[in-house]
Amino acid sequence: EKDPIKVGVLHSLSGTMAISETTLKDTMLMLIEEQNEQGGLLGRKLKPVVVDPASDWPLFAEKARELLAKKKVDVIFGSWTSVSRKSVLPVVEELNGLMFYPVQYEGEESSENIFYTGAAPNQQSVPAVDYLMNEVGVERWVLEGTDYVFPRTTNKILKQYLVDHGVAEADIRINYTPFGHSDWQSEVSRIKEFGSQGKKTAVVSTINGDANVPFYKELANQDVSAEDIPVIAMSVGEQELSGIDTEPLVGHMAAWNYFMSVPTKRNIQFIRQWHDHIGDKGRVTNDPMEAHYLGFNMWVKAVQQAGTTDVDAVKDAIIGVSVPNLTGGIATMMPNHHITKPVLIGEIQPDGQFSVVWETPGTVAGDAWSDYLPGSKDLIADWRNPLSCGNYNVETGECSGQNVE
Amino acid sequence: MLEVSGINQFYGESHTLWDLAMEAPQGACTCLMGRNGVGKTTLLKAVMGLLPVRSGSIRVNGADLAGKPAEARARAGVGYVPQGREIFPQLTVEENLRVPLGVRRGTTIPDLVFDLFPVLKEMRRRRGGDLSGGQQQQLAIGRALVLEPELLLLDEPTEGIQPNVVREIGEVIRYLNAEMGLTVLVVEQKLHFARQVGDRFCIMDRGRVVTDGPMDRLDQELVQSYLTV
Amino acid sequence: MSLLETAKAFSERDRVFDAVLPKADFHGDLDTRHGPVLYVEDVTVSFDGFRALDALNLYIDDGELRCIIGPNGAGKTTMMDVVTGKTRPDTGSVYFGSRIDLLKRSETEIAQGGVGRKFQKPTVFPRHTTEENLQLARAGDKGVWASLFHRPEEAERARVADVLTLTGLAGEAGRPAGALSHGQKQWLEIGMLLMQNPRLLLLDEPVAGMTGQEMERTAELFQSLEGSHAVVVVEHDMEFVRSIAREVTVLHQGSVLAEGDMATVQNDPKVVEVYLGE
Amino acid sequence: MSKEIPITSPHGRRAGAESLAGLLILLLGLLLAPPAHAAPFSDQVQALHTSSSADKAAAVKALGATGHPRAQKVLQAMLDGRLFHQVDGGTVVFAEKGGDGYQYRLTDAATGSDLGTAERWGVRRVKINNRLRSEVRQTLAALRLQNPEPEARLTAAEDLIGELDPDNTALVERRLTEESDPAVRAALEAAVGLARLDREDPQARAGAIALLDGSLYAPVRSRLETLAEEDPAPEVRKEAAAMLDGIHTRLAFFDGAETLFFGLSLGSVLMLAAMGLAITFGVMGVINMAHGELIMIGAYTTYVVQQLMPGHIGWSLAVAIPAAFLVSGAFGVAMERSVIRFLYGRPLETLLATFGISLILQQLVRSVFTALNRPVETPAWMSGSLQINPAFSLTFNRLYILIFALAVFFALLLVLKRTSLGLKIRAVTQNRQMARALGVRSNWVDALTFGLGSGIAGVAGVALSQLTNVGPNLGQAYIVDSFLVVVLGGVGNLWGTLVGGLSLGVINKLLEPMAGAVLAKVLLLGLIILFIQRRPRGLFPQRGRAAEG
Amino acid sequence: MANGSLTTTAPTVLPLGPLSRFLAGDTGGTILLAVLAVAGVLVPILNLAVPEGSALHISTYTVTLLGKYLTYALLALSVDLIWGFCGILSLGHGAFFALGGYAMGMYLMRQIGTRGEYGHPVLPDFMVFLDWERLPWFWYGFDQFWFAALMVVAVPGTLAFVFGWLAFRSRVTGVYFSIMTQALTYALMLAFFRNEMGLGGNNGLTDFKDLLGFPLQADGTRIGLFLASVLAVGLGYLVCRFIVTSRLGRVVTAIRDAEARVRFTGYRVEHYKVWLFAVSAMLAGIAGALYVPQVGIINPSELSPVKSIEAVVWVALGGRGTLFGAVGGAVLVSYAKTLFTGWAPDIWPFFLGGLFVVVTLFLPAGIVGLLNRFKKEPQS
Ligand SMILES: Nc1ncnc2c1ncn2[C@@H]1O[C@H](COP(=O)(O)OP(=O)(O)OP(=O)(O)O)[C@@H](O)[C@H]1O
Ligand SMILES: Nc1ncnc2c1ncn2[C@@H]1O[C@H](COP(=O)(O)OP(=O)(O)OP(=O)(O)O)[C@@H](O)[C@H]1O
Ligand SMILES: [Mg+2]
Ligand SMILES: [Mg+2]
Repeated sequence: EKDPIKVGVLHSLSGTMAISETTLKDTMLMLIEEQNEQGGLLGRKLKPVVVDPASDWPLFAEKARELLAKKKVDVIFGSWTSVSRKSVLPVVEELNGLMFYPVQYEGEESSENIFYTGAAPNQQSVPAVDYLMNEVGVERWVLEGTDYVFPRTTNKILKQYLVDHGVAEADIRINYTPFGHSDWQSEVSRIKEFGSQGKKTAVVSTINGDANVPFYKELANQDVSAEDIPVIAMSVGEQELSGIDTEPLVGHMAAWNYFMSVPTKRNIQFIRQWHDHIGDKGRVTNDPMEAHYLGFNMWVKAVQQAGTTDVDAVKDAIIGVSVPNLTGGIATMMPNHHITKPVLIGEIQPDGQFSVVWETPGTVAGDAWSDYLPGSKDLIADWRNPLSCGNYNVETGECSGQNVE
Repeated sequence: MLEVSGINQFYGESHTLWDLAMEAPQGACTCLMGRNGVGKTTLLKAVMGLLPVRSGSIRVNGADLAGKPAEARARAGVGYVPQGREIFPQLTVEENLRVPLGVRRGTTIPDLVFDLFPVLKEMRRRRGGDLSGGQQQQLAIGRALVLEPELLLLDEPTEGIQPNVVREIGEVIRYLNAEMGLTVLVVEQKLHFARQVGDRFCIMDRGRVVTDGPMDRLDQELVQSYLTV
Repeated sequence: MSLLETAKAFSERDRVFDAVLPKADFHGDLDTRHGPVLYVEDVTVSFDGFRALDALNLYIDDGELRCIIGPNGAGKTTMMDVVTGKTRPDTGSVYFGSRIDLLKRSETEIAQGGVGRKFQKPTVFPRHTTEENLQLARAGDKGVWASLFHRPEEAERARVADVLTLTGLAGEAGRPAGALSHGQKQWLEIGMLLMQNPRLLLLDEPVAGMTGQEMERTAELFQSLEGSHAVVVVEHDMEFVRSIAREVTVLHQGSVLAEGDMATVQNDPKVVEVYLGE
Repeated sequence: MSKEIPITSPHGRRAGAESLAGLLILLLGLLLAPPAHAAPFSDQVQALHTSSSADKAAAVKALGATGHPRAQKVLQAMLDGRLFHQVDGGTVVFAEKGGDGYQYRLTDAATGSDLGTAERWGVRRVKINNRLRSEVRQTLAALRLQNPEPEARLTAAEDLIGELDPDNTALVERRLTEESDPAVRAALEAAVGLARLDREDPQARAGAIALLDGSLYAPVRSRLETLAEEDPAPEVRKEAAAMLDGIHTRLAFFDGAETLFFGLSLGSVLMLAAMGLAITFGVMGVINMAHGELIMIGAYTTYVVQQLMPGHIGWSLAVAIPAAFLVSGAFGVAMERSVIRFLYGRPLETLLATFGISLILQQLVRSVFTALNRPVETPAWMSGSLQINPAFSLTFNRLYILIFALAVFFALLLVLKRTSLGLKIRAVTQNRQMARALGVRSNWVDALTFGLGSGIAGVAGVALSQLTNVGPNLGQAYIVDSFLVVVLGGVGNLWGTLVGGLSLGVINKLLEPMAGAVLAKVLLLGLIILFIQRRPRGLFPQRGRAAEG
Repeated sequence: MANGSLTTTAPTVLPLGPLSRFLAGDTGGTILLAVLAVAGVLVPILNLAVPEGSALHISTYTVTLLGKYLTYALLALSVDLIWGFCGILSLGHGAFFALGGYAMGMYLMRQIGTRGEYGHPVLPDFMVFLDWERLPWFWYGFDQFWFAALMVVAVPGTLAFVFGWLAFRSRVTGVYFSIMTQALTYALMLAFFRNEMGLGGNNGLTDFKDLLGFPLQADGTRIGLFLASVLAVGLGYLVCRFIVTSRLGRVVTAIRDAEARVRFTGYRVEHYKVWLFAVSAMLAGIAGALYVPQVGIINPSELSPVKSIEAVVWVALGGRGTLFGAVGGAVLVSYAKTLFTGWAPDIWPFFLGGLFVVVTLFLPAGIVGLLNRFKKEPQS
């Protein structure tokens, strides 16, 4: 018997993030199990190593170190929040590990050791705004977010984007609320007010986690329907909806790269597999699960290509690797460690699913450094030789940041 | 009425009551005396069940109460007026008096209490904790009487009370004792008061009862050897 | 309580901060040239409309031993609360010597300035040993830094030993004070006062719970303090009062009912009626 | 203003409308039917199966015009997302989920005949986007104007404000002459007035403005604003500006009322969450870190109750309240008997133990219910809002919760102040030993008191399940605030919890518009810290000699 | 680790004269210092000198972990100092810890220089990203280590002083004080979450490169930080011990037991409390400053009330009012957490929660109480 290949799973199973991350742990276990049933990888079995960083950011770093240095895992799938990724980043760079990060995020990062399988802003929010502007005819915008980095960045990018497209500053309202904000009465009332000025108004929501449920409940109670003021959310997926009575939310939207309702063969198979694995037909699938699915398959392919799990070899091999998306099309790992994704806009249905109302014609490649931010518009990332740099400034021709000594 | 025998009590490691035996006969008023720190309060608390004893028996009306919790003893008819009064500070005077209602027979505060301590009637609506020391003492005695006990334990009941009320308390004890057949065990330091109310005396020294007898046998010699330093 | 009252109470602030007080001359020149060391003038205190002190006037001479008696609830303890800064009167003035206004001082300053107090319910530091209780009470620099670097000297140890013997607690020196009996705590608190060595001692029922002979010892102790210290004793034990009293004040319903030597007071019919009984 | 207050809720509206479908269809035919429509009804239904949204919109209009008895049903189904078309053949059908979740039961949309079942992937939903949705709604709105229920008419009229085209303006004007209900009148006036503002004649426009007097509808206001600035006729501009002034004054008043309501309702939530703690911590002195989890258990109980009585969501809360009280109460009693009773007299150690218990309880629900949020449904009677006027409405769930919080408060007050149990509770917590010496069974009293506090926490959980997530972290979100409310009010004083909770809510809502939600909260905490300097023992301190110590 | 060896006999006489006199009778403290000394010598040797394959080798992972535990231990000491001895239960000590951490974090950020993602010479990445033009005023000076080191104690100390002065002079006591400290840390957390604060918002400060010129990821630096933590805990213990055994310590315990009596005895209670509170906050600040370079990130979640409660839990579990118990409690609980989260990731809160309950029920005086019981048994 050869030693198994160890796959680290670094997702919070307790604390505030458990609500989102537990599912991803189960997804990873499912994928690993399936791979083992197909005979493992390179003739070796895969062995999951699960730890609980307990929604505690420094603990993420500690656990990452434990996985890499003590448990000697070959790859890590993990993290949800940006801050947990930021906390882990120095550790994986120091110990030269591999990590796949499955959640849509604010961009502005490209690490040699991290692969970003969720959406960058240009793969989610920008197309969403395009849709609203062109197809729905929205003229007034509320950018509603939780006060942290992802909404801040997204809103900055969107604001720049909207202004570039001729929207007046007065027609943009940006508001931030704290984490876990649960009293939305005044804010919803103000959104109502803002939206009652005669121009078609929409809310682009980057509200995070637990704050969404009370937000939607308040919308419903104050009779704000999707026809009046549609809300398009960047962080609300099937899983979040499964905790809400969706009846009153019908017609509000979300922008993702995956929806459970997309009826491709591959997706249905995936859903069935998930239901079997978890033993509950009521459970939903969501976008970050697909991201792990893609990340895992890419890694498997890269390992097969490289013929080893050696980090440097896999890192080189994985660029350019393509695997099929669950919703059709192909995802390819780009040199900037982001992947290509289709962008889908879905409207919430009474059964808690999304019905796709629009999608990009093809896939969109993730952009690590946004073109709409002054600080990063000149930066690109390319981890292939000879550039091999996460933040190369095309203006100055320098690779700034961590690689300069 | 009350028979205590072979009691050993410890505060942590320190042995406070040593094989103590004493009794308070039915219908009589027994005065428990002794220097500071010999264990009088400790004994009363042990009888009341507020302190655990390591060994010995405590019988009231022939029933062994050792090992029973304090509330059971109260229900069996033991009333207690503690040293330091232990008023419920945030309850009004009236509420303080109502606490023991429903425990035994009574469902209303007996008039006797207000007759004995008119000041309590006056202060009925004020917080117990606000009363002056002496008023609290009266309240504590009144509260024990609401329970309509058969055996009343009083720990230095006259401490901090004005002279004319002290005298009255003495009379009350005599009255309860004589007219209502209540058995009384009172800890008292003041000789003349003890002589006024007590039928019997009982002297403790270093955790033991050293002598007892009818009050008229309490002579200067005993006082000299056990009650002075 | 009505909201209005809450609002009112919120807007007023009846405590004076130590920081805004002028740094006054507490130490050194206590002015007793006019005789009294303590002036209590026209002091009224009421609680929720109930008058505990009613225009009380009281003067204590320097070095005097004064007994205060009076029915339960007459306001004796409240009077001490006012003098020591625990309770702020509604009206009236309290002076220590003829110049120091006690109403403008915090409890701490009053205590440091030379007013010591024994409470009706004995209060000691329950988890310190008897000996430590006495050490803590000792007069001296009580600032933070001084305490941090304080090391007990010989004189202090000797004094503690003396007081331990004097209060009959020598055998209890190493025991935690919380484990003392009621009477022993009384003694300890008196001992702490002795260590504090204040100019004016306020003693609230010091002999409650003591045996006859202990009372005699206490009486002797107090009498020995007379002259160098002003001592105010509140007691209900007439025997004890008789044994020490020269001048006696009788309080009733918050003001002075009678004043004079023991014999006069004892025979005052009003005093007999409200206090002594036939 | 003396308008009647119509009570509306989206669900109510929909249900009412559906029951009257037959009548409406008839009227629809009378009002809107163009002279000749030859195509059979089933073809018109079939026309909905098209990928172009423009065609679909036309089909909707046409369908509305048929006056066919099933037209309304079809449109409604489309609105609700129940309208599908078969992948093979493209027949437009109603589909209901059935069987194992992959099976659909089909009915022909045009005829109502049963078409058997299909695989999940055998049908596709007739896509409807928001634009179409409002098209459908408007088609239906004109019909509903004839509804005998004023409520339904009001909704219909409101749907038409700012949406009238010359065709149906006349119709609405006619309707206006017949309308007697003042609220519906106001809405119709607003609709008509707005439509007339488009007229060429300045005189007519000025007249239309008069029709809008005091109207609080938002489109009216925004229209007047443009008018006041841009209208070519100066007299119209003046008229519009004057009218706007009046509207703004009224709006400001209702804004204030709204802020107050928001504040009180936020406060009632805080107070409700804190009330149980006011017992376990305030009265008993247990630093109960597991309080939040007891709330959480109450919320999960609501979920379980709803699962157990699926058909009766309306009644579920009535069952959930006593159930949550009992379940959380039982957890409380168990906690008290097994752990806390050994800690009386060591209050600070209760912190350690209850912190441990809170970890265990959180993990317990995570293990039993998974870490995911559980959906708790809002009964119809609790959703929607009480519409006072177009600018001011009270959401029902908040309103009920406010009333509920007050009811719980007074019930609790009664128990503590007026019953013998209350007296014993207070006696035991003030001096346990002495209470026992007076014959009070302190064991019982302790267990009951803790159970009571925990039960109240559970009841709070029922209320919170209507506002926020039901998940393992529910309790954590409220624990800090709960302690703050109890302490601000004054430990041991129930009134303090009431006043503390409500005033925190109101102040928070006053600050929020000025500072934003994040900073408002920070400022509020700062204010509390400063406030405590002035009242070191809270709003309603325990008073008297003993408390001053 | 400190616990494991508590039962072994400690060297009774240390070679250091005054120190051994100072520690006479303080068995727990002696053992603690001995363990620290041994760890301070052995750990670096076993990490650096012993080759990786050897059974005796201590991995850098372990060293960092131990270093982190030690900073927690110092935080626990600071909590015990005021809670155990003065009865002031602070539910906001995490705030002082975090402020110390932020001060250190700001220094480390400034050390990044042009090595940030955007390569800006002065501004940290998150400021470039938020389009800030200039460094906010409160970031000045943090490029100097001495200044940052000063701020590590000055900022928490000042906050504690002001907060304490306000609270103690108004006689805010007991639970009122506790809950206000909780409100304080909660308010700070919300404030620090805001990106406008200029301290990195939710993500906080991270991506540090080096400290005093030593690269943070080098083993040597990690050992250095570990040794600094050992030293800090040792000195912290001695300072606390000096305080509590002095007369000031007695006054403070008297305040805990009978505050009014202390006042009537002539001590300015509020001065004592403020002083002790500020000292304790500074210790917590130092702990935070040592924590940050070892874990590599500081962000507002350190300010969340739960973190402060955890610190109190360490103390309660170890044994309140004993100092070395607090150290033991912190290390034990942290170790348990590390162990459980790796060993039973799905259900570990049952174990940790259970541990807390069991300790309160069966060991009223904490772990130290248990050891004392063992020690007494043979004598009686
Ligand atoms: N809680 C306690 N812990 C330890 N020892 C105690 C405790 N309470 C009392 N003692 C000790 O037990 C002995 C008896 O105390 P007790 O209070 O019974 O005396 P007493 O006879 O009532 O004295 P007094 O007349 O002063 O009230 C004393 O030596 C006292 O120090
Ligand atoms: N904080 C307070 N709140 C309300 N009433 C108070 C307060 N303090 C004192 N009183 C009332 O003031 C009156 C005087 O009380 P005080 O304690 O001064 O009497 P006293 O003369 O010391 O009596 P005793 O001899 O019984 O100790 C009492 O009736 C008491 O109820
Ligand atoms: Mg006694
Ligand atoms: Mg008195």
